[in-house]
Amino acid sequence: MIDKRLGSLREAVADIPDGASVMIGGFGNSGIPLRLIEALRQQGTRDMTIISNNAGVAEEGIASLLRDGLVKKIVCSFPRSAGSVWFEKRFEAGEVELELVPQGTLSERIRIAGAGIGGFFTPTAYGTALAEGKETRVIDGRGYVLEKPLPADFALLKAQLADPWGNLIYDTAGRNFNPMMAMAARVSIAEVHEIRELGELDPERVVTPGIYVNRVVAQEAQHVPA
Amino acid sequence: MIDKRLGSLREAVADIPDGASVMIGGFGNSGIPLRLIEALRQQGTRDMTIISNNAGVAEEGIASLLRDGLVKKIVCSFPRSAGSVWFEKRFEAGEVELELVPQGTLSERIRIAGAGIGGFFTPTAYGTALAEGKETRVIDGRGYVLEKPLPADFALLKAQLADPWGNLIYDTAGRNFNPMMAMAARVSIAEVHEIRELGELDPERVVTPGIYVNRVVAQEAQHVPA
Amino acid sequence: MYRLDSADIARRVAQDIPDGSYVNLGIGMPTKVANFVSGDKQVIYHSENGILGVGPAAAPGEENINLINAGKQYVTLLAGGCYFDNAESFAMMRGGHLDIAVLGAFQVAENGDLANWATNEDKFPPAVGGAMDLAIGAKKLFVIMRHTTAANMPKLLRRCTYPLTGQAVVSRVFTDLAVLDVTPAGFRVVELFGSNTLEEVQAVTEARLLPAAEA
Amino acid sequence: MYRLDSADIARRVAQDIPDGSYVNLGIGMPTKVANFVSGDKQVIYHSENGILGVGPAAAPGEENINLINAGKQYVTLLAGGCYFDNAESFAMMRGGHLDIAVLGAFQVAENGDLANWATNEDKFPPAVGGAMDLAIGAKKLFVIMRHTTAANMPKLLRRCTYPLTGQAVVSRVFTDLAVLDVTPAGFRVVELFGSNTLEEVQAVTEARLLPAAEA
Repeated sequence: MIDKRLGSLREAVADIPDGASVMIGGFGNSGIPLRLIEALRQQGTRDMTIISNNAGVAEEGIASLLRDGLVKKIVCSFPRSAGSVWFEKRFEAGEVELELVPQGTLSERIRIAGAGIGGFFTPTAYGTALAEGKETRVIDGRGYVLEKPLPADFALLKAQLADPWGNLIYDTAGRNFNPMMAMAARVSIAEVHEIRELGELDPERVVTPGIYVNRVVAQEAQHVPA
Repeated sequence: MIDKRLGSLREAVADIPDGASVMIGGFGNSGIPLRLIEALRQQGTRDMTIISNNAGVAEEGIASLLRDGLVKKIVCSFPRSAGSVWFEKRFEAGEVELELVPQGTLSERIRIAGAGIGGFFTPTAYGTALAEGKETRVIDGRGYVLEKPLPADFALLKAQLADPWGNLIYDTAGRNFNPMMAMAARVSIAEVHEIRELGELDPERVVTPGIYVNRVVAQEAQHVPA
Repeated sequence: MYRLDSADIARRVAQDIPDGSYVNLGIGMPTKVANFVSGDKQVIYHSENGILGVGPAAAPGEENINLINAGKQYVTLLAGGCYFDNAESFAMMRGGHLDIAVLGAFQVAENGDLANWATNEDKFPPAVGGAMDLAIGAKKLFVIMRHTTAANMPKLLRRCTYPLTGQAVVSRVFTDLAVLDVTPAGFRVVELFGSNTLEEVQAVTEARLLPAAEA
Repeated sequence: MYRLDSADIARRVAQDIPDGSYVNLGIGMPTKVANFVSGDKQVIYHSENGILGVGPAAAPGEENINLINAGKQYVTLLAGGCYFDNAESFAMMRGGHLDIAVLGAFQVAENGDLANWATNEDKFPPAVGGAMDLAIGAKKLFVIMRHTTAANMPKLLRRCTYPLTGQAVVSRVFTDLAVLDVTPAGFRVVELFGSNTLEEVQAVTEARLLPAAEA
């Protein structure tokens, strides 16, 4: 029997060890698994490499992991926005390493890690500082940069609905990086608004097939006390 | 105003010239635009390069294009099945050229043509006859073949529902190659079961965003007499 | 020699599919494996055209022209199943997300090379379909085949003589005579059917067979 | 000199967006362009996080935390709009499916090079976001910016001195003084605002300006 439901957020992240690479879905606060991040923060896992589009703002989400000194490196496209004070503080102090990746290269690198592809040539960043040290090639007169897959040990995802097989349906623009991260991590963990019974999700609306998802937790079912 | 609806199948394929490369969606008879193919056959466009997973069976679909001698070359993964007599006849007579591509490489080559990617390294076919003459590379101990984008002049697609902006919703496994081909062709033409008004498609169920689709024709609205 | 019929080979393969597996069954003989998977196991079948959770064949009159499996048979979808496009389907395959693929074969070599898409005698260009992607993609690749050809020629070889589908990809071979694992040292017997002895099976096998390991 | 305010520059950009276009508006000043697109044009806005058909800002109390644009503002979806993941969103962009992208810039060079993501004086590592993908992806790239810096330094240069966002990517530049096209011969004046003369605009431009072509 396949049943990927877990009873608590704590349990869902319990085996994420120090030094793990952890993908975190979301674009700003859209489609971001804030409760799983909080469980991870409370657990105090250290030296993590965080792969996410942003670096968090104020005291919330990824910013709280940076504040608590749990992050060794961050791989993202847009670390700074209004209020990203903890990223700025840690970076300035040399306490966190940054790998800056153009957004479309970030999502495609994550996708190919999940799709078994060894690399791809993208025109993005050709001739710029973000292509320095990378293999380049001119194909049919256009310059391309070779980009490598970006896998991770764990992925923390946010979706609207799930079923016991781990199928996921998102809400509006909440998909963003979640579907690719589900593919690219060894263990993918989804925080969802609600878990429905098997057969209750419209198969035509499922965006992330359950094969990519190892654990689902309903966010209402339990709360991590702050 | 954006209105991609056309009144007839004939009109939808009228500008496909001799020598064009034409992608045709479908996996067997699932998700295949049989009425658009029939309109193309009646038009008698010659010397076409057809890109599709199969080469048609009996007298229908792609087989009818082969029978009528309209196909110069076919790019596909599975040309022969029970009943693919016209492919066999034309191929044996040296009248049609074949480029055989593993199925996952075919769909990914089509996808990257639509995604602006210049090439990708795949482990599929490494060390086999289908990698002969292609650039290979060993990455982290695993062998990969470099595969190039596969674009086309036109794509003929089949979907269940469309709206005037060209958004497409498919039926069950009828998606197959259609979503990638929509991206990869200069002009994408969809034959659909029904066209709904703008706003009547569930945005969460749209699989092919209308930006990729140039023309939609409702298959019931008009029939090409055989 | 004791020979299993094809149904019994399929039944034997089914025994080795664990509960909760994601499985792709190739066209033909491999498809039959599903008939023998015990009802108390939950196995999720993948179809390369874009289905996860393939259910039983469609009932007569209930066929949907779009809802077919890789062998173009009308099927159904299980509760919990879903659909996706072909690029996603092969990303799933190539990305190593399927636990087991079951394929037929012309030849398997002791280094795990698989030849199952073309012979050297093809009159027409063969069709490759998804075979090469499946071969390199699944976590475990099971081969189900007769131990020898119709002309009694061996199919378990030191090196394949037919064009390869993939290099070093086969995990386990199920024939009418035996079950064999591909190991770094070559083919190792897992099980000999009925009264078959290692010597008897070796006699119809080109590659050297290693006896079943205790460890 | 006659200077347009930023609303009027945005209004001028809006004039050059044809009916039926698929358009991505960058964060900040470019976003304002939508306010000035005439109501008799149908323009479909793309948001890099995964929306096509972005509608007006969400009404107070109607915000959905997941439904934001690239600038993280709460938005709505038009009838006919749809959602997709980030890889698909950038496939759309990189694949050349968007007709027009409108971006801000620190510098634009006469060969079309764009510098809009980093300066040489950054204290912190800058954020690149989707700028580099947009720069190489859209069929036409419009830049909207002040003609000179706050310190009156030219921003239209022979060569960019700041780190590049993309090489030879800019189509047209809209400043507070003029509209200029990037041509193989360099910047060519399309329009001088108000009473501005070529000589006056040239005086605050490092690159050489070509007069408006008759042809």
